[in-house]
Amino acid sequence: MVETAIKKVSPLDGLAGPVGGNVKLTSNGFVGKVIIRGDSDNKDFVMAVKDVTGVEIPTTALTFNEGETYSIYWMGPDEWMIMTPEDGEVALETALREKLGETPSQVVNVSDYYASMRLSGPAAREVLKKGSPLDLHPSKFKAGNCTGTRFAHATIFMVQRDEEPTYDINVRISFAEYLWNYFVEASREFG
Amino acid sequence: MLVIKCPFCGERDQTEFTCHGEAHIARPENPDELTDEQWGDYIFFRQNIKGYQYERWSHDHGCGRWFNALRNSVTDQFVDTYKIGEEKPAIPSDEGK
Amino acid sequence: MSQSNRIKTGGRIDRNKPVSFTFDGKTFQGFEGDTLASALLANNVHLMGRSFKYHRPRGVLSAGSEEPNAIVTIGSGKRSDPNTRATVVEMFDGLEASSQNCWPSLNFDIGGINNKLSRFFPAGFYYKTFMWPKSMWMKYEEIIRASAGMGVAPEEGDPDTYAVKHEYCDVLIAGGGPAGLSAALTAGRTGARVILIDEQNEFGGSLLSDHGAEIDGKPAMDWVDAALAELKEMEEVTILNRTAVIGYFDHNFITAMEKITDHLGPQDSNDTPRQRFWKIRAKQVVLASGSFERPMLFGDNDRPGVMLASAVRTYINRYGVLPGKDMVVFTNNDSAYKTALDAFANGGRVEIVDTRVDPKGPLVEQARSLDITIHTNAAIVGTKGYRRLKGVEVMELNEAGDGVKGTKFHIGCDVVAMSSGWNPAVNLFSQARGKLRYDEELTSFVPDHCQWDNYSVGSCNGTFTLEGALSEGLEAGLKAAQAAGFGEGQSVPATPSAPEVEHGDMRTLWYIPMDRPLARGKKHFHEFQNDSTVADIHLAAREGYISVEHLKRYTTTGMGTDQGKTSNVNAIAIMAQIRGVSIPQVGTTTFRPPFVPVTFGAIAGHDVEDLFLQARKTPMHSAHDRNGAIYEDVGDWKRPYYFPKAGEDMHAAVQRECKAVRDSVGIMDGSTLGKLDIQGKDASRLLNLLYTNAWSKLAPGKCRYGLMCNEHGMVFDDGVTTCIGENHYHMTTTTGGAGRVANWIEEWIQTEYPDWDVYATSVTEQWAVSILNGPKSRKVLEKLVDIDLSAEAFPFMAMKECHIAGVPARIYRISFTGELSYEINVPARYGLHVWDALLEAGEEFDICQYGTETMHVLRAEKGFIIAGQDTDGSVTPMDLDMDWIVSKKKGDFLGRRSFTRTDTARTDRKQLVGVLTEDPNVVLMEGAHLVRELKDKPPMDMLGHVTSSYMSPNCGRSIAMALIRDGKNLKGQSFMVPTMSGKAHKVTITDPIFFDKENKRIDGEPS
Amino acid sequence: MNKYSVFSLVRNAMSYHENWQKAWRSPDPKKEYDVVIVGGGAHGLATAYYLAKECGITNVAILEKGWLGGGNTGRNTTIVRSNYLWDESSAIYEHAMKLWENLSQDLNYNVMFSQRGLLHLAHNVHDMQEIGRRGHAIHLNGIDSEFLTPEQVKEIEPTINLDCRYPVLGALLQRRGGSARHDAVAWGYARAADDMGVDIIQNCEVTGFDIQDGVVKGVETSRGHIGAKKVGVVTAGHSSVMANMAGFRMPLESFPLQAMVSEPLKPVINTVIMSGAVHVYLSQSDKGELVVGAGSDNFVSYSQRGSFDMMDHIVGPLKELFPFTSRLRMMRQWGGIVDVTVDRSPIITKTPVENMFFNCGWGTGGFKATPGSGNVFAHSIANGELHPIAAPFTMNRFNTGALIDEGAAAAVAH
Ligand SMILES: Cc1cc2nc3c(=O)[nH]c(=O)nc-3n(C[C@H](O)[C@H](O)[C@H](O)COP(=O)(O)OP(=O)(O)OC[C@H]3O[C@@H](n4cnc5c(N)ncnc54)[C@H](O)[C@@H]3O)c2cc1C
Ligand SMILES: NC(=O)c1ccc[n+]([C@@H]2O[C@H](COP(=O)([O-])OP(=O)(O)OC[C@H]3O[C@@H](n4cnc5c(N)ncnc54)[C@H](O)[C@@H]3O)[C@@H](O)[C@H]2O)c1
Ligand SMILES: Cc1cc2nc3c(=O)[nH]c(=O)nc-3n(C[C@H](O)[C@H](O)[C@H](O)COP(=O)(O)O)c2cc1C
Ligand SMILES: [Zn+2]
Repeated sequence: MVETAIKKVSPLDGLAGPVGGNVKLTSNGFVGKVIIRGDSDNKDFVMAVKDVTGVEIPTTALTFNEGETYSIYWMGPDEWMIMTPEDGEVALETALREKLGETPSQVVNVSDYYASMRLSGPAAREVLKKGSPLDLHPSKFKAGNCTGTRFAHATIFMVQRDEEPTYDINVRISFAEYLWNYFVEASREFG
Repeated sequence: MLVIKCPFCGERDQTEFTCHGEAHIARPENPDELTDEQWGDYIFFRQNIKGYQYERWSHDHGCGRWFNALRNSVTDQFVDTYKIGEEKPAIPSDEGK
Repeated sequence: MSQSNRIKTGGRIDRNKPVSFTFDGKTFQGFEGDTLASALLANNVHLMGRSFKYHRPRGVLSAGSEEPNAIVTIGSGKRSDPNTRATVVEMFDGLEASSQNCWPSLNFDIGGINNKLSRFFPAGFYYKTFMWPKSMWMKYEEIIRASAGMGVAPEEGDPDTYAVKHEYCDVLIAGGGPAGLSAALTAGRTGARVILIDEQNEFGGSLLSDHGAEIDGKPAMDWVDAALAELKEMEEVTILNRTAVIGYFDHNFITAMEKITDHLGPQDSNDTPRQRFWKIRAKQVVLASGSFERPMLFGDNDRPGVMLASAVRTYINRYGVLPGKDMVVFTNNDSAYKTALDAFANGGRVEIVDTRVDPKGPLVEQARSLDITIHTNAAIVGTKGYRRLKGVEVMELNEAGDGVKGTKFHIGCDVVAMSSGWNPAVNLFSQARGKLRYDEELTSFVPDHCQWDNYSVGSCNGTFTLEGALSEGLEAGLKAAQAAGFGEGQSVPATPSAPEVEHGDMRTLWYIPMDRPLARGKKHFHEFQNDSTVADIHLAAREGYISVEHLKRYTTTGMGTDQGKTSNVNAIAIMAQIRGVSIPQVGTTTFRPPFVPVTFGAIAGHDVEDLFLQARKTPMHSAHDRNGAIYEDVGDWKRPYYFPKAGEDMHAAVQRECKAVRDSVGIMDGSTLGKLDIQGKDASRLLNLLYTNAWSKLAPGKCRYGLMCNEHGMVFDDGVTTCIGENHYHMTTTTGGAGRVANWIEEWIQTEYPDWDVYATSVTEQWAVSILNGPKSRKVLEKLVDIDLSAEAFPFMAMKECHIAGVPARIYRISFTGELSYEINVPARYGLHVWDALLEAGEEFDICQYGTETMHVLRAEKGFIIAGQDTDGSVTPMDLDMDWIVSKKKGDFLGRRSFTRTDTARTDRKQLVGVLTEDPNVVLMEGAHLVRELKDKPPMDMLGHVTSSYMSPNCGRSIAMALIRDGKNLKGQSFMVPTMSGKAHKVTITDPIFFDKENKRIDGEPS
Repeated sequence: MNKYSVFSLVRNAMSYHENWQKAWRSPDPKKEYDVVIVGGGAHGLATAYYLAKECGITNVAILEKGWLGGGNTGRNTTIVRSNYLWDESSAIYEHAMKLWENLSQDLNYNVMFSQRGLLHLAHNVHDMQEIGRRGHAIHLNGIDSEFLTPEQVKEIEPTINLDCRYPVLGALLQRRGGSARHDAVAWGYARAADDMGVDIIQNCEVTGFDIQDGVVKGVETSRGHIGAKKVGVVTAGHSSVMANMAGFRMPLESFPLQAMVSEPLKPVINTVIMSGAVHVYLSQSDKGELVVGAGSDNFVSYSQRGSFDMMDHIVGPLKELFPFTSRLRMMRQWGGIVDVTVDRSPIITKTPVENMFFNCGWGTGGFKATPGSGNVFAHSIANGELHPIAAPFTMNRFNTGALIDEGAAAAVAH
């Protein structure tokens, strides 16, 4: 077998960020992401996820629960995303699948499907408002919320981390360069 | 430009959704027992109501769920949205007004 | 003399900031705070444009966005803005303006000949002529086109940027005059999210021009300043000036356009967008957009110098410009007396012509007390002057107001300030499907009811007093906030006092009679921009175009850039008069967005050039760039089309790539294929529903090809699905079909079979896919993987999980070329790593990178279809000669019932066949048709068309596939394929498999 | 009827245009007609005209609930072409095209039919295959079509951006394609039909059908009962509503299709341009505005208005393909209710009710068919059997599966 140094490549590698200080844009690297589908009314399902991750499945729409290693995000009434530190996803996937056994569910590793980037700074909200039809007012969408929505032509899954505000934005990797460049261009006027 | 209440995510902008036409058209259980006319009716013929109509939407850019809605196709106002499997809301009595 | 019309003091212009600007190349001076119109008027320039049809000289009519006449081009080259209203252009130093629709110059315009001939050009004249000789129409049309139009399109390459913003609010207030400001105050005080918008640079609306107005005993503008100061302190209130609300759509969706740098002139940097387009969702809307004054319709009422009375007042009070020294105020109401008084106070010589028999009231008395001459029961019947007003002719009116009497007398003047009443600006309300009501007393349409949550206040509601505007605003602002859930228990504050002099009655004459019948000599323009006259309305009525919508379209009234803001109601009223019906019986035309014209650039925002639409790229894209790929757009994806070597054209490259794959080994990027992960006990049940073949018995690690049909029974996608483990499948779809198939699956499992235990999730981008093809592919792969690749251990249509170049992979042994092939899936982050490793490992075999075109040729050599190319939504599996893939046993599946419909069951449908040209060097054009019988010229009876056609280096000749009527039965027969150039090629219908018919190559070279 | 010509124009100018006659009468409805046409759009008016002119049936009424041409006829982007894919479509659209070519003279009303040429742009390999197929099919049906290189496209439309996101790879040109003045088409047909005795009745809404034993006997209207030996329904977006009144369903859905115009400009766009991949179709009217078509709302609606998001979708592409439009302004936007079939082809059909005929489903692209549609529909009503050109378009095709799928192969059907 030929041995070469293994390199991981992200579509965000090498992209220039915004120029001024009011918007920051960074890549979140290779955060592990696993989608889990199932019925939150089914105790076996809920328990299995809790057992493996140590985190309760959030059943309130647009919220997430954070644990020590894992955090679980509501994506839909029967769909959640579990985030893990880099390279934790395969072990998680295996553990979940094992634990869930016959329980109706789906476990899918989507770590590479989504690129994750962080948009923050005083003008971050203004940048998002350029492409997203979501009401981002601090009283409507705040730290602790997450949701699927749209930004320009991309479907995104967005998490608000704090009130700075800081947003983590997940997007299919094939849209990542487009979205990044859009954010950069949209930031230009804010310096 | 409608505001649509996703039964799961709440009120959202129309551009997050796709409409999939008339709701409550069940796929025939035994297609072989249908005449060509009956089968054609199932795949092609629609009520296309001017007034209140039940229809299907999906929250593509949100939670990805499909749901049903009762909407007035003249005023473009929604009476309600409801989950698949839930009983359909009644047509308001101002019908024909 | 420079600025000869500038009043010495006063106005809201900044006299410390003089600016110079040019109009048609001539330099003028003005001040910051001027508009282009006010600055030109200050310089005594009235002639600003030419009309659309008759090329009549035109001056400025209004002082706002309703301007129909003073339409100019601002800037030049890439930054030219044609069709701009001079009345809304804010002055900056160096502003460059030019006139339009005239040649060689504004002053002397050849097109003015149209005016001389206007008698032959009434409304709709073009429908009656230019028909003979028939062949000449296109020539006539060219002339019509060249003389129509207005401004000239700018050069391409707009240097400016634009932005879009989505916003939400509880209360949106359109208009920042007294009504809007007071609504903002009460709404804002509740803590609700409020957006206050006005299209002008300053807030205050009509108060900006009303120097005498007082609120609570102080100048009204003090109240405006205090209101603004209070609003600015409110955290949840957004104040937008220079922003026009342009659209009011369903569910209170409001669009607005903000001018950010237009008033500053061309900018060096385009970091700051020129304009911002707002998309606002408001819970409640307060419309406070004011009203438009109506012009008087009298003979030759379009001469430069004839202006709306309120506009003259605005120029005097707001801009410090007295548009002329000698003014005639022509009115049917009291409000224009304020203009007379202000002009008089500023040194103008003023006479008043009032249609009323006995005007009274304080304003009239005041004018009388100043010895201003008032001609009562009188009307202007004509004007003097062509490029500039020189005087008016006045006569006495008869009792009914439909004729004149007595002797005509002349008043020399250079300005007419006219007013025939006011129309509430119901545009936005009406856009929102609001229904209007005709108010007899006001003689205008006012808002009645609307299905969306809004309030009309102030003069757009027909409330024409200041106190009324304030009180309606205060009340609506609070009510709206409360309806949005704020300010519970708060009550409406007392209305500040704003005493006004009493206004007397109006005498509405929809048009002013002359001493001659209508249409003889002088023209009564009701619609200035498109040159529509009162006589045109009569003509339309005479010819039966009596519906208001026919009237509009026949005379083009209201179809200009001002959309009839000053003309619509007059036109409607005159039609009512002619028909002898009431005004509401005629009805209005429909108000449509935008309220004022909006640039396309602003709507597009940042969605331009590279951000116009995402170009989706695979994880190996940088390698393809490096390796010189030429790309093909497939859906949103950029896919390598071919990889030319130095000196190669596409043909040479593809021929080389095709050979290399079959002779040794090739590699392509298959990452764009759609992929779905499917899990659950009912997963195979789902596959059985979707695909035409049976899926119950697929063992883990095995792959199967499937076709999907829609319920019409027509093929709509295909692909290989693999059993990953128990109740776990990996489905692939075509690149273009990925989204469609994913939605299709969701539709069925969410809506029809929600009880099934099955979930599907897209994993398209999770996997980077490198595809090895060719007899040497095993040799290449061997070097990198940790599994046995022998045909026995890893047979065709199997999948193995393993490591490649140190990273985890799923390798599928499936083949779209008939060669030994491995589709290597690795997590996307490793895609480039594995691709490069494969290239390196393949070096000794001269591994060939190939693109989609080679893939297409290779699969065609084997007769494999491409859904979407060899099918078009009207093709069944049977038409593809793929009966074998349609299960007869498994029971029902999507589309099956449709196969037995009479037409679908026909055996002579178009069927997929191979086509070989007699001359092996001829490559048929894709889309060419086979004909039953070649004729000298069309029409010819077509059998069907070529769906795929290539030069195949492996077959040593051209090959093609085609969908041919009754094709299965025509195999072996020869037909002709005519080309567009008149040549024809002889072809024979064959089986569609051209290469390795026995399928011997699938296992490649033994390992 | 006084004849329109340059001479009559001059003559009337001398009498201050006071002697022009009404273009059409406004008669009260008679008790009964041989044929009642429901819907005063251009298709309905054309049907009446050809009934009178070619079938000798002049005891005809057209009932229009609003004003003539106020439906889609008055709100379409006026693209006229006959370069459709399938033979059946070619036949009907080319039949129309031939009638268009003499229509102004035929009606003695200048409908400003302008054969300025129509370009279908191809932006990717799939598009190239599509125009290849269609171009050949049209050619072999005896209809003009030419393939253009990008350079040739640029010569015809110098302002186009060939190198846009989806570069222009080629184009299909129909030189005989172009546009016509939509209102004039309605008015011209109305005037000519009226002249032959057809009663044009506006503000007369059909509210029900008088059907006895499965045979139509008349219509109920806002102006009372009107008897009819035969009824032809040509109500576009409202066809399902009419079918519902008659007791059956149609394979249709109604959507608001959107359009807009820019402020008027001196000539800058020379032909009619259609681009599927970049999603633009536009032309410049004789008055100077760019007439730009957008998509339709994706939900059933009978509200005849422009919505925002469809407009929004078209503006980026417009600027991409024609960068000079960036600083231009939109002047007005609107919408019309189009009746769309699954196969994007019209329905000309007999119905379950005897003597009742429907002509509908023209969806987003029926203006161009107006003369042909009216012509074959008139013959079908007169003979009681579908005209051969109309026969493939019967609604029974949705049961047999003999769809004429113009949507599947080409993306747009305008
Ligand atoms: C925005 C837009 C762009 C388009 N662009 C093109 C294009 O570029 N090229 C092209 O070829 N086609 C185009 N079309 C399609 C084209 O406009 C239509 O196919 C065509 O005009 C249909 O004509 P019609 O006479 O059948 O329908 P309409 O003109 O809609 O006439 C139907 C009439 O029936 C009347 N009616 C309805 N119900 C009743 C009743 N109960 N009683 C009495 N009367 C009734 C309506 O009031 C209406 O006047 C476009 C359509 C739209 C909306
Ligand atoms: N007969 C009369 O004497 C008479 C007639 C009309 C008005 N008025 C006076 O006018 C005042 C009415 O106050 P008001 O507040 O109702 O109207 P206003 O005219 O004072 O203010 C309306 C404001 O709305 C803005 N606007 C209009 N359309 C807009 C749009 N689409 N987007 C953004 N901004 C837009 C205008 O720029 C203006 O500033 C009172 O003082 C009244 O006395 C008197
Ligand atoms: C080909 C075409 C050209 C048009 N040109 C203009 C125009 O120059 N000015 C204008 O105001 N409207 C124009 N319109 C739009 C009409 O004013 C009107 O919006 C349309 O007929 C729909 O009617 P409605 O808006 O009254 O519902 C045009 C419409 C069409 C179909
Ligand atoms: Zn949702």
